[in-house]
Amino acid sequence: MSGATAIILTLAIPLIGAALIALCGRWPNLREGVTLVTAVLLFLTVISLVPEVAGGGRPSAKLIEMLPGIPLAFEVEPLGMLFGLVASGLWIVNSIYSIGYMRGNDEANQTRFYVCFALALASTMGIAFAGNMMTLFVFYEALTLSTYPLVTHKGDEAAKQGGRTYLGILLSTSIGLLLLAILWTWQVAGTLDFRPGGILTGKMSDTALAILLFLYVYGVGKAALMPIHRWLPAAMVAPTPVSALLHAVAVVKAGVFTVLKVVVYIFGIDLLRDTGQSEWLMYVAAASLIIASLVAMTKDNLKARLAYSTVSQLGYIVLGAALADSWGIVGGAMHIAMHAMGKITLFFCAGAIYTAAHLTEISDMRGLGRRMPFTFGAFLIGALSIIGLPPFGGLWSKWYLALGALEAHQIALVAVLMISSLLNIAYLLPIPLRAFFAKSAESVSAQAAPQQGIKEAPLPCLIAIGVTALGCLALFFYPTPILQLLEPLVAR
Amino acid sequence: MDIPADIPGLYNYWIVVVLMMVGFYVVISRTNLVKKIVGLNIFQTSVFILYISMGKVKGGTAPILVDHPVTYSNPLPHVLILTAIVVGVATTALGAALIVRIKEAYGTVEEDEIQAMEPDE
Amino acid sequence: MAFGILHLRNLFAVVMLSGIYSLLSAGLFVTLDAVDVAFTEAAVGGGIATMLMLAMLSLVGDAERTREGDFRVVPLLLVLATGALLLYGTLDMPDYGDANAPINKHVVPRYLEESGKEIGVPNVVTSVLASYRGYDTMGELSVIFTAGVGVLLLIGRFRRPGGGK
Amino acid sequence: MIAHNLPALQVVLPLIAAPLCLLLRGSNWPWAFATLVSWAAFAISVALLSQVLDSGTISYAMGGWAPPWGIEYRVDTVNAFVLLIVSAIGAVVLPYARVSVGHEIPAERHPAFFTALLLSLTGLLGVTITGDAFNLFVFLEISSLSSYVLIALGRDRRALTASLQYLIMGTIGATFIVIGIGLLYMVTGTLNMADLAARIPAAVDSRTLLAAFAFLTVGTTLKLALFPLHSWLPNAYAYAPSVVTGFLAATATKVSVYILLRFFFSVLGTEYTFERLTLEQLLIPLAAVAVLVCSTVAIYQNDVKRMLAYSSVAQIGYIILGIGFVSTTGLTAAIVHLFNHAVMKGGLFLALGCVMLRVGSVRLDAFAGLGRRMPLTMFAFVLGGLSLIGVPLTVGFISKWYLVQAALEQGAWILAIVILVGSLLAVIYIWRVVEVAYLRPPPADAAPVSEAPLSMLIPTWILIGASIYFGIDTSLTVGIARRAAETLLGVTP
Amino acid sequence: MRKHLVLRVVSKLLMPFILLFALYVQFHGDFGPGGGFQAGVIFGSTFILYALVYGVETARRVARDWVLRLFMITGVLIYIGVGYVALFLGGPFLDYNTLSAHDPVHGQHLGILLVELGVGITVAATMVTIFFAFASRGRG
Repeated sequence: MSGATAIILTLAIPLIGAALIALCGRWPNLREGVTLVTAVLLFLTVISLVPEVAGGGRPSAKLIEMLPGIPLAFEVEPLGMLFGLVASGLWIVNSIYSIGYMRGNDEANQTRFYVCFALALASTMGIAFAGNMMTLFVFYEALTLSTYPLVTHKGDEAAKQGGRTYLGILLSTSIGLLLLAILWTWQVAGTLDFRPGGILTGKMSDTALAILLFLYVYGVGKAALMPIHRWLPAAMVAPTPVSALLHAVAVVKAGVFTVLKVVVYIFGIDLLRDTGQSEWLMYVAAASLIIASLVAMTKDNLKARLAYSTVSQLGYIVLGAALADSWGIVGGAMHIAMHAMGKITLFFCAGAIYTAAHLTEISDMRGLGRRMPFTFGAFLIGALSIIGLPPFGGLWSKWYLALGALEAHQIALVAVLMISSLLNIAYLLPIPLRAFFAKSAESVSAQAAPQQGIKEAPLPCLIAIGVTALGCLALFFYPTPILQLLEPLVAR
Repeated sequence: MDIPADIPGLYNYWIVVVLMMVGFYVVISRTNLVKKIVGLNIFQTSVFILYISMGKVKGGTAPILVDHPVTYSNPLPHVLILTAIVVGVATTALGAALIVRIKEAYGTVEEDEIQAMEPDE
Repeated sequence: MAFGILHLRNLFAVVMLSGIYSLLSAGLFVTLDAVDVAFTEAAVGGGIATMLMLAMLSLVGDAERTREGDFRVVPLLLVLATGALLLYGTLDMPDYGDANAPINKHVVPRYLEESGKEIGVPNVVTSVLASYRGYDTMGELSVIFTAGVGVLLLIGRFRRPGGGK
Repeated sequence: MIAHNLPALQVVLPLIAAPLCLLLRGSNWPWAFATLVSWAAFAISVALLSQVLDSGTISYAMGGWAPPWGIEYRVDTVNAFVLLIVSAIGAVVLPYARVSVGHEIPAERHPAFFTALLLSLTGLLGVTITGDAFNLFVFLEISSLSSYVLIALGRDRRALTASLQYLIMGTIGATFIVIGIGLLYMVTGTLNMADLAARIPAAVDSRTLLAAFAFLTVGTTLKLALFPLHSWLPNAYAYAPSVVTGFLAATATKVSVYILLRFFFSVLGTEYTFERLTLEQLLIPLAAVAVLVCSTVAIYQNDVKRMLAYSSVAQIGYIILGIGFVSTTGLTAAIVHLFNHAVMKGGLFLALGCVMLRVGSVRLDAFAGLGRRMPLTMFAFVLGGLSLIGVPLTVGFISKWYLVQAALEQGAWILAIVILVGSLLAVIYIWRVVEVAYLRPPPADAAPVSEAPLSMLIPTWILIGASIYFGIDTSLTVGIARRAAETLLGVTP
Repeated sequence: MRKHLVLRVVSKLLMPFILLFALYVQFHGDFGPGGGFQAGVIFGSTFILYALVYGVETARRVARDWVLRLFMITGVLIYIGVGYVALFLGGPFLDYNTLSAHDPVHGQHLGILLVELGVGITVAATMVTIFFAFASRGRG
């Protein structure tokens, strides 16, 4: 199967899937069967691209000349490859999990849920493999819109509010800033293609560069860089699988991925390093990740805490981009995968806890670990991976980020990384530990009495959790494939 | 420019302008719909006069060809104005019809009273 | 006269005045050699339009409610501005009745000279109206027709499909 | 014979159809007849456009009298494109009309209604195609008079006042245009546009010309409802019958914009309008204010039709903005937006018509739960709304793209931002509707609502589909628009 | 109005002359002032006079709505029809020269005559229609 067809398929499969799901919405089993099959097919197609890309090939496909000189075109390069793999791979797990979750809480409009999910994945693929900034923008917006119904899934007042914030921030930043940045780029560079080494070299003054970078970074609202992170906690009203989609699989990842793409292929690392115009971004990112961690500690609602943890983790990736040196980029890119794996585990656990015990507040979960050992075990693993302790994948990305910081002679930033890891420990570890070792809640407070008779979450959820937890482990022992994939970025 | 020199040549236009403005003022200042329509009429009629007076040629006669040569006034404006008059009366007719309907619907033809009746959104 | 319309309260009088006004302008047209126009203006402005107005008044009543402070400043300024503009525009106009004004030089001569041969109708107005610019006249006819249809649609009586009015 | 008489047929076909339509009985025959005619007109406009594209400007002498003595029809890329827009909308709207009109207009008036609709179509086409200044006025009046009537036929009694207000404003506008034309005639002695264009440079210093220019400007801006002369538009659109709103909103203002283009660029000439008088310095601020203010006002409307009407005024602001840039890109943006806005706004209003038919109201509250009860209609509305916002892959995005590009070319950052802010405001007012439709449960006592009939859904979806298709494949629209812009600016492509 | 005998008689006497005058204006438009439009107006006004004197309903019985509408339409059709005829005779729209095979001037005469006729008919019919519409509105 040639690269071009494969690329088209990665878009077509989820779309067709969505159509089929919509059609057989009347028969739940069939519907979810279709979902799974679609996910698997998609993953296989993406895999089929890996060898060529790893071999230095750049499979590409062109759909149509949208505007003169600006086609809708696709080109697979390492970053996109990695992102595509993560997204499509996690979709499988996520669908398995969703089945358990949605049924366990018998949510309404499940068909709409699965359809939008598939659409979101299609858009994600489009972002991952976009061959120029316009294409990326198109699918970026598509992703925003296709996830809106998911965020507002519950349809109650809270959901409406959350949806407003979500859509409001994402659309206004993307139309108000990102589009402007793109137009400016087009004005200056005369092209929007992603080219190694960037397309802006020698075309703009330094200050202009700084402004443009600002427009891009804040235009990509999905990167949730403070202070435009509000939508992420707001979107917590959504069902847990959606949160997983937002945090791990697609949305925020799409954001930081875009930032990376812009830095690497629009500006070009060298340009940024030489002009040093991305320095301000380092500090913003650093501040963002510290502050977010601090906020996270104050949250008692589990999902909210995880959300802020995500914000801070995204800070890492943006930081990696801002460092604008090989290791930084590698670290950032890698962190996309690592954080995805860890964070999805955490969310799955949160969802499992909700499904099984209908608990959302951390303080109520004391002693719950004895009831749900598996879930909290997995939670522990995920937490450790996020924190970046061996033997879990999270270690590597932070390791490379630190290297990058050193290479850029930013000792301060290394310190920042360390501090934030400590903060991570402080706000993540207590949850499972308390759950296991704090004496069970019955004696403490009566309101937690329902803990009696709580069993583990439905089987599909557990399977999904197990898979991702193992994933964190696996990524520690076999990071090499990812490294090889990202090699070309480093090699100059 | 020296206006005094122009005046004799232009007084006709100036009268027209004054008439026109009166009509225009009636249209936009009166709240009585009937008056608005009448004002519209005056406004248009004065425009007609403007056209016709620009077609006048000193010592000219009506543009009806006769054998012995004479100077004629310019016929084209006449034609245009014939059309314009028709358009004018057509508009008036429609306006009148509308006013009748409004009267039936609201019981008044005073703009502000009507607005008072409609809680505008 | 026109000022009268501005100030009169009784709509009936207003309409009458406007009728007389158009008759006067018709007279003016005659002095300006525009006999056809005069004719039409008299028939339409003085006749039909006035009659329509009266018919309308008979339906809507003819007393304008008296109000205080109906002297509006903004419209007045607007009007004065427009008027001033026009006056300014007139300053460069060719003198009234000037035979050498461009309008009398460019297109028209052909009508006056050729129409006799080309169309053979002494009344140049008619030939221009019906032939040279016959298409305009067709448009004008359509305007009338539109008005007719419009009035029918708005206040006309239609035979219900069930029969009977 | 047909081939070289197309320009005439384009107008006189619907013109002769109108009286014939009045002869027909019942309500289906007039409808069928009008529909056929509108399709024929569409076909003709397509043929004309293709002729112009391969063989350049077409000139047609009415009555065989060569211009400037007779009346000339003159078709170049610009008005061929506008003709296409107008007739296309007509051809889409009429099939839609049968059910909607049957529901909103008493049956015995149908023949007259369709006659009026045809007349208004005729008028718009005539205004667009003619090359004679006074003939333009005549056909302008045909279209205006018929649209006053059509608007007044709305069921709400406010339709009457709205229509009268429009009549007064419109007549003032038309009269101003006549004065302008008269003064032009006075200076040049001709009424033929091409001839005018040729003779005006001789008189650029004349104050009379200046006055003429001023009157034309005010008149046309009144007609096209440029802020702050837009007061007539929202009511007129809000209370007219759905079909009429759909048709007029998509065509009438567009044609007025065309008049503006024609007079400023072709007749008076870019050099005079923009270099001597720097009109753009007047247009651009007004347009910018229009975009911001009217978008904001739209947010506070509770009647969705009114809301869209205000958004139309804002969209006109965009168009004028594009014109104000006086650059190829700017004009391209303006002209392409003529088309794009016609398509999306037409689609939106038709969707509203479906709601009107089934729910009987287009107030915001009436939309509660429609997302579930009229899925196809509401989805069409959402897509149209996205296009209005300017989300990529919709026509709205294309327009915005070129507009902002034109702004950036001139380093006009503020305007670029204004344009984008405008679309953000659009997000708000569109999403108010979407939220109600999809997230608010229908009132408990709501009567069961079914999906609109196909005869209305299909036209709606044709327009919406077009607004997606031409957002992806822009070669046609943008290509023509660019050529039109070059024609106007006198740049040889 | 019913009582004014004088008025009725006078107007009865006048009416034929007015109609005659109308016709004169109609067809003499080529030579003196006048033409279809003016003629139409006069023609229409005779009917209106009639209606004023004898009451609208009587007048409506004389000139039925559908007749008037028919005339309205016919007039327009005549005018546009002439245009089409010219078209079919191979000339541009409304080119009267084509109307007469041998002599264009003659064609012009014919054309003008016809279109003026069309104008006259439509104008008259429309005027009356509009007037009736207003007059009989009050009586609903």
